Amino acid sequence: MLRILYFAWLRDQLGCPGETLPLPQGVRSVQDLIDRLRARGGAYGEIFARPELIRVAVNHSFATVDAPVAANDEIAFFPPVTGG
Amino acid sequence: MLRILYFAWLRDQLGCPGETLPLPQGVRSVQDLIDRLRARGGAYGEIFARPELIRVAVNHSFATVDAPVAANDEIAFFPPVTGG
Amino acid sequence: MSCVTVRVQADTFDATHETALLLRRRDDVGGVGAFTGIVRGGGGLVALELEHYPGMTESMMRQIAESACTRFGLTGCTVIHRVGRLEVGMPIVLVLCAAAHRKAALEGTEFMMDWLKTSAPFWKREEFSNGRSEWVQPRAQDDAATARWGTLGT
Amino acid sequence: MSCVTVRVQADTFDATHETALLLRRRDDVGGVGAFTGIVRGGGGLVALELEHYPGMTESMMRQIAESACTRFGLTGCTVIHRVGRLEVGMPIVLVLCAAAHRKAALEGTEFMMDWLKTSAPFWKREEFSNGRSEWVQPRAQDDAATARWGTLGT
Repeated sequence: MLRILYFAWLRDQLGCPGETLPLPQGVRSVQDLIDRLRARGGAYGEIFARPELIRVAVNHSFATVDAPVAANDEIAFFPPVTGG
Repeated sequence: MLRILYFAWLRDQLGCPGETLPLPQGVRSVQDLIDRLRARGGAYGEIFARPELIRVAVNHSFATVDAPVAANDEIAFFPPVTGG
Repeated sequence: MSCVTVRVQADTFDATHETALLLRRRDDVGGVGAFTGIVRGGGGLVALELEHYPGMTESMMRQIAESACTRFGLTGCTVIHRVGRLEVGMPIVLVLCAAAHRKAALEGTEFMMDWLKTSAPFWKREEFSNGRSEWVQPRAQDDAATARWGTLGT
Repeated sequence: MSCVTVRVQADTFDATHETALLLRRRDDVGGVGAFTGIVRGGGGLVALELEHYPGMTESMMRQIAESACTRFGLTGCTVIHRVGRLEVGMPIVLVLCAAAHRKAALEGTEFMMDWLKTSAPFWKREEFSNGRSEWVQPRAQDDAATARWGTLGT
């Protein structure tokens, strides 16, 4: 199963900390996943239409939108970090 | 009275932490004082013949050999510092 | 061998104690550089709420710390980052870098703070005295500070 | 208004406690930079004996600290330097610089350490395991490190 996580204002706006789902057919990259999430419309449509606001991690490492996505991966979407 | 202080290996070699004496006649600068101390010979002669090894402070501020010296000043001679 | 300690916790930390741990059973440390981040007030700020990505946070903090050890020849380093609600004046983050000489210890500390600011998955929400609350925006100067170190890789 | 604390003492110090003092009754501090100097071993070194020039030491430490506060806009800084016999692994000196931002806090710490090394009248004698004892020679690289800051004047 694919695990998707949302942090900070993404989670607030989506009203959801994450979800677990089977790898959707045809999804091979982070960009493919972003396109599927955007297609849901509503808050998902708004957020995933503006990928410049979002950072992505695949299995705990920062990734770009062309990174491959496989079944059982953990994909996290979040805004630029502000710790320290 | 003039106060003269010696620190670190200067004090060790001179065998004396300092002395109090009236301002010697004709002493107007640190260089004049160095010349007098050197003229004592022995360990004084050796140390004050090599002013490049010595740093000087007049009344708690670093000074150069041309700094003026007055009665009641505190003059300290010591090697380059190695704290911190 | 250098020793890396990485922790994410709600509680505060004790720099004196953490420094002593970096010196234990070693005689090759000449200095320990440190930075403690503090919740700075102003503009009616009351507190920060710090959120993080468990698992990835520790992994990134360890990568940053190990990279600093290699790059600056540190004998050890420690990073502790707090999460949860932290009021103005409270410590948020502690970085300690131990080395034979002060230059490496202090440069290592700068390096770790710069990378933490831009690469460890923490997010801050500001809570103001009028009840308003908002997520902190990243600062361009933090990216610039990190960029001068090149890449993180060890 | 910035707050300067300068001390010469035989006893050890507590960085956590001294940091808390720099934060007391202030809400404008975003970070505290710190450096702790340690007696580094090697070559059979057992201990250092630290001597100083009472009166001038405190005066120079205060000048250095006030200069750092002005130059880096620090909200406060603390310098504590130990004297007497200090064994390998023991802390010698603590510098703390508090500021609104980390860059000023860490640069202020570097600045103070560089000036302390070359301008505060302390001298170290090394004591070795074979009974030998000798005065530490100054290092040219310390003069070079200080020279990059120009003059001390505030």
